[in-house]
Amino acid sequence: MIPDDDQKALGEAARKFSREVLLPGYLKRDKATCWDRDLAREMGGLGLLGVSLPEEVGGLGERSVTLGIVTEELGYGDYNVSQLPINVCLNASILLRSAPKHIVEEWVPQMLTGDKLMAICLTEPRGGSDAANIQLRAHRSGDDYILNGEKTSITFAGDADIFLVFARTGTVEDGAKGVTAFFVTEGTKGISRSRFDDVGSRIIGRGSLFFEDVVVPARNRVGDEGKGFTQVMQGFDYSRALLGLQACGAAQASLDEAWAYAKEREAFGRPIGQFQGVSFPLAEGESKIAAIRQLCYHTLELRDAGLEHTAQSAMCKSMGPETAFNVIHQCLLTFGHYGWTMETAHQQRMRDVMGQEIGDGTANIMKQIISRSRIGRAAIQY
Amino acid sequence: MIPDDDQKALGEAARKFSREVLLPGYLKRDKATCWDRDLAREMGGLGLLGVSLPEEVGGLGERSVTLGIVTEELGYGDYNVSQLPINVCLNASILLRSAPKHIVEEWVPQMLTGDKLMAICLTEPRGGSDAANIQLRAHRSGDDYILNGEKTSITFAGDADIFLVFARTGTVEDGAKGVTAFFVTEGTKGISRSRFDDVGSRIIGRGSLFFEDVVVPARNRVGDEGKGFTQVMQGFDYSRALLGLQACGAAQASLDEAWAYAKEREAFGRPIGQFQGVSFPLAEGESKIAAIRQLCYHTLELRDAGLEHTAQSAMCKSMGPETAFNVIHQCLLTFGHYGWTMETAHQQRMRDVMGQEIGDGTANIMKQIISRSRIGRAAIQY
Amino acid sequence: MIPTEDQSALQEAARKFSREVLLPGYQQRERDDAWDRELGREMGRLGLMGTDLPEELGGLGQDSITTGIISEELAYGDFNVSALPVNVSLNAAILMRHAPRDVIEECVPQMISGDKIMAICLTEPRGGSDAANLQLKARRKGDDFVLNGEKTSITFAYDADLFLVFVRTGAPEDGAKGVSAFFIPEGTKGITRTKFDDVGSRIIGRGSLFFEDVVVPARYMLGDEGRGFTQVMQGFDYSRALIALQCCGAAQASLDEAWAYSKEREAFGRPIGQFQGVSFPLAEGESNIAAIRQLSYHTLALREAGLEHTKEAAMCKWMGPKTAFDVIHQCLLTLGHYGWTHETPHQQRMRDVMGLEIGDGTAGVMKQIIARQKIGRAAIQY
Amino acid sequence: MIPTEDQSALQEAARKFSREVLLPGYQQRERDDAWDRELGREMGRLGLMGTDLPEELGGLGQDSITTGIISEELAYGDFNVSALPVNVSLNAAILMRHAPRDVIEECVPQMISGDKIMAICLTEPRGGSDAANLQLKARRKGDDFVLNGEKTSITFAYDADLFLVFVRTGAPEDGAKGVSAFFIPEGTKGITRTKFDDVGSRIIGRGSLFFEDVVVPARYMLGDEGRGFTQVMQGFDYSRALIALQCCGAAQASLDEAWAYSKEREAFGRPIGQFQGVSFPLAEGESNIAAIRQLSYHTLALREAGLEHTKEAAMCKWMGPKTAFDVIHQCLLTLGHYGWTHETPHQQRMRDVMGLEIGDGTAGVMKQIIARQKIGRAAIQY
Repeated sequence: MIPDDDQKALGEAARKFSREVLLPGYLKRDKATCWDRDLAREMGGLGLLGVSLPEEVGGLGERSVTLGIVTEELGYGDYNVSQLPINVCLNASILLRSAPKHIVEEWVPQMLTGDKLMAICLTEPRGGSDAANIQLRAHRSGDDYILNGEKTSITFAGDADIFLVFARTGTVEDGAKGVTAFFVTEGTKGISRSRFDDVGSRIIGRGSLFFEDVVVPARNRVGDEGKGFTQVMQGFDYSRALLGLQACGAAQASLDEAWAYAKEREAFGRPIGQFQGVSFPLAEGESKIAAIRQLCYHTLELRDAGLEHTAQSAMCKSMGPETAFNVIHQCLLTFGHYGWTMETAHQQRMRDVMGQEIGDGTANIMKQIISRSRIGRAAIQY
Repeated sequence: MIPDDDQKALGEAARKFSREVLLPGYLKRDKATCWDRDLAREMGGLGLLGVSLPEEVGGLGERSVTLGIVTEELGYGDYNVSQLPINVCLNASILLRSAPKHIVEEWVPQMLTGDKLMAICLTEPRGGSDAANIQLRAHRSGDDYILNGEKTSITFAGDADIFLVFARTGTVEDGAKGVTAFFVTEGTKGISRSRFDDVGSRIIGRGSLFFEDVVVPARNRVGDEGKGFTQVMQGFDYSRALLGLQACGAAQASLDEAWAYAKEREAFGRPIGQFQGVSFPLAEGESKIAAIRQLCYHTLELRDAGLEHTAQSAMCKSMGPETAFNVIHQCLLTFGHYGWTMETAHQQRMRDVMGQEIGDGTANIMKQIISRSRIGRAAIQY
Repeated sequence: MIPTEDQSALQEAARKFSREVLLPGYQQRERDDAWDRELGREMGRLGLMGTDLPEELGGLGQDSITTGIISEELAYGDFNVSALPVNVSLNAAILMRHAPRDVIEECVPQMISGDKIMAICLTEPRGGSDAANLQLKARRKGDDFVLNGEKTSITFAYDADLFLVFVRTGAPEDGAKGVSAFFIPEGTKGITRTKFDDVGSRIIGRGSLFFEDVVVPARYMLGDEGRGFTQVMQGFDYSRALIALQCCGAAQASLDEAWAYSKEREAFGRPIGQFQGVSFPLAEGESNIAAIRQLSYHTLALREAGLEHTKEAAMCKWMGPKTAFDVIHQCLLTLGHYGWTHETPHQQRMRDVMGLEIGDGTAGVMKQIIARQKIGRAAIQY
Repeated sequence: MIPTEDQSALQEAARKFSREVLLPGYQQRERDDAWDRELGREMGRLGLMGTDLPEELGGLGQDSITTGIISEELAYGDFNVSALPVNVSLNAAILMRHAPRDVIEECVPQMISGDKIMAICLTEPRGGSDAANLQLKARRKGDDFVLNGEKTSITFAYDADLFLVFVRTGAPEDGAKGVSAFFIPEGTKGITRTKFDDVGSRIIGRGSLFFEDVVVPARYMLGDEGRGFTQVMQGFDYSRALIALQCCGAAQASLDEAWAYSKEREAFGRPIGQFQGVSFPLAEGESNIAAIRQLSYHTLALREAGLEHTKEAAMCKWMGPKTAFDVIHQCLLTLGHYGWTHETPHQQRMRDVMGLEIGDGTAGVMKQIIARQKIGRAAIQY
């Protein structure tokens, strides 16, 4: 992927913001107990949040490759914050595709400015990767639906203002086809939240949401009854390549820092970069990240061209975070004991990136998808 | 990289030839003692040899990405044969850039048709990766140069018809700047050859060339005196991405065969592809090869765009053959003992690809180049 | 494992024989493409076979650790030849546990002296690792059994004089419990053989055996009817540790050669061993092999102490060949293009060792055993 | 290594203490962020410290293998706490070899009882692994030496009562030969401390020590003047094997927890342990740790036998922490998002173990030692 002039300009803006604003506060933000709204608004003001959304709703109307460029650049400065443009573009496009007009008109602009945050509520306690098994119930009652149940492992659970909740309107036997999506706003009676004590990405506020007799007007249903699951799944493939680029951005930051250190730090009277035992693992890391980066952009190109990209997306997701984790680990070690202190960012990047080895489908689920793409049902044992 | 329509058509032609003509004869060709001229002519006839050369000399005038596509497709069917389009495009472009008109006009068309084969004679016995240390002497004598010395590890040493020989016209202290290139034809008195007993790529006929009072007319000098080394080095970066694609093609062939086997072969009453212990290593191989493939095409895109691509090329070269080797090894094991017989192609692909872990700059040299691209002289200890 | 004085003396004898007799002929033996029976007899005379067997049968009455030491030492010189003492120890032990006295007294000394070779015949064409699924039939006929069917992937198929054959005496539904073992003496009629065109270990002569109305006296049934399968599985734990030690021996030979080369070969004006890019991968290989070696000896020590060692044996079996393969590959690359010629033994060691990544239970089967040892039936899906 | 009866009894005691006392408090201890001296005393009372030290000084008079067993068992419960017995065995041995009789008789029993902790002070700010370059000065002044300078990266810097300090008594040009060692008794004036904000092993209190006109009696010089450096290097071989065993203990704890989880946790209607994508990585981890464990005990056995074991110790030291880190990472991922919360100990084990990838000699330094043992000076570039 070679950026065109527009992409270069936007990438440059994202890079500047990422290195001058995000990077210096990355370590500090780890200790924050809530999402930084001002930062989000600043990104909105810079046009970084609606990159791939239509211009008529305030987006830039760019291709997903461009969103990838912005995501990677932001991931360099703060892996967690780089989640936001993905969140906004993915969620707003779901609303644009399926939500009633009144929801789109009220909320999408606020998401684009960074004022409002939306959480997708899909996973449940007994669920994990087995998403078709949703149990949260939505009963029809006149012009309303009444929601009861629990969602867990929700990104931005602690800070989201609006929620897209997947609930079972059909029977358990309907599987994914008995699931409907609902739009719910913060402040609706009966919603409570908890925040997890995660190892990383703490500003993201992963957590649980509890729904107790939550009343949702039928006009806030998103899409038809029984169509909820399909709608969300359409967006997932695409986001996996973006997650890969977040990881590449974070790894590149550690690599750049490690190279700089290898150039300056001396041992035995020479820069430690002269020891191949130091430089070669970094060169290997550069190479692996470079390759995964191009696969991610290629996947986005396929999407922009309207071509099949399910297997490629799964590859990005299974390799990106794992490789980034190992590369950052190597960078940390390059700094010796200094790298092992809380003063350097490597430890946090490792903790943050590790979450993505698990979330949105583990490496095993991804490999299963890849295998299925090659040999179909012969790959599946369950 | 998403191919355009022209690239697709050419890729399709290469693919058909590769799978229908090359692949069935791959194992048999390993036992051949010389290069298959008819095959080369057939490729010439199909337009596969001059992909990136100008139309006015009989090429297709395509970008190097297109040459990459052809190379990868051919590598699928026969790793060794896929060396030929690289050889022709690279060598002819050197001649076009630097050789006198009479050489270009006589020989380039014959290279394009597959009739004549050119060997680059650079490495020397005491040399290896240390190419600036050339010792083969060229003494001026009237209108001629007299060449004396030895070249080794020359690709196509056994079968080449024409040679580009790098010789020292200056002093040893001049280093790379004392080296001049000469065009020499087969049959010139004083040239003798030997062929190595290599582990793989036997049809390529790596070997040594001995020059004893070989008289070369001054008009067959290629480029100015002392400019030889620079000229060749310009082509190398580009070819490393192509080598990476050869390796990807070979690995993909083994992967496809392994997937097919995993789908059909049963154990414990089910296709072995249902065992994640079987399918996941293949899924990992698919992912790694997919990533490296995109890095290779990206590198070629950079070249086509006139952008810097030295580090990226080195990454392709250091990761491509190594990863392909390991992936093919895994494919062989997927077949169990059957994979370990001489009946399947995996063992040969491993042997062939392994040569490229060494040739044209080892992985260590590549990592050194990558390191130097990041921290400059601080990476170099010698 | 630190050898005792007795073990040291035997180790010294094995080492001398291995380095002075076996190593120089390692590659020539492959070219001869035949098992050298005289070599077996010489090992017999030197006391290198049956070290763990009773003195009254011609053995040395040592423990299995001693046999491990011998296996490792011999494999340093010739991986394939080192298979014979392993074969003798394993097979003689089975005979001694179950065969009639006269068979033991006749055959075991012949095996120890290298005069006779016995082949274990377990795998069948539709079998692989799924050994409970045997189909070769044995019908009772008076005091005899008549055998009909096919065995495949049999080590020493081509050269064996004696056979231990696993046959189905029960119904197919009985699974592993309908399997019995028979000893077949030399010269029994109705057995024909083929030899496979294997990638490595060619002098071992892996091949198929066809049994057509082969008549075996009922008293040659080893153990009780229907208990054959269990008996062999016991022996496998033992041989798995020995196999790993063979792999350590082969890898150590390549490592020693690569270290020596790295000390002598110069590049950029210094021994290449000064480049950490060269020395560190070798240091890693040394370390990995050293660890697997000690685990293997520990497994044998557990066996000597009468303790459970199934899990440990499985660990040795998958790690040994895989690690040895990768380490030898690295050693080959250390020698550059010279390593890639047939002049050096690394390529053969890779091909030879690879056979044991598959034979006697693949890595997948081994890991399944380990998982079953840790979490029982919860690990098994079939 | 198969434990003797005496060793088994001690192992059982250590195991009970580790699993019942240490393990439940492993994470709380980090939150308390302080060394628990009472815990040290309890280990002293249980005979878990100084197992390899003479009975007359309060030890158990066992061998170093026993100390290894204790280290491994304790690390299963708390990696950081298990550092204390290693520290005691290492430091007391140094005192016993070189300190005045009265120091030995007073301090060694206090260390074994857990009442006093001794810190080895070697590294300096500009030093790292380059220990021969020490700058902390000791000037002779009558019967005393006066110390001025700084030590950094000292384990137990914050809690130590006694110190072993390496100082320069000779000229800078003397390199390692100008270094002497001093014992500094409790309560010596002029020492101040800081504690680092480390990523892991926080209760160990790594930090800096500042020496300002610290007066030490000349008779507290350990060994001859200028021989200090050599003396410590001997101890390192021992502690390197113990460190690897600590790592094996920590990794084994995570493995056991992950296996248990894989047995209970269900997905797609079956225990996740049935998926080879889950069980095989754990089986690989078991295998790798098993091999390193045996190499570590073998290294201790070599030590007991008075045989050379520098190379083996270096192997243990780089493989142990690295492999443990990767294995624990895999265990964390096995537990999915739950593993990524602070509720499970895997994240802490990763952070703790990582410190020993760096401390006491990095992987690079270890591989350099191995290479030097194999090819001597040809391996060294500096």
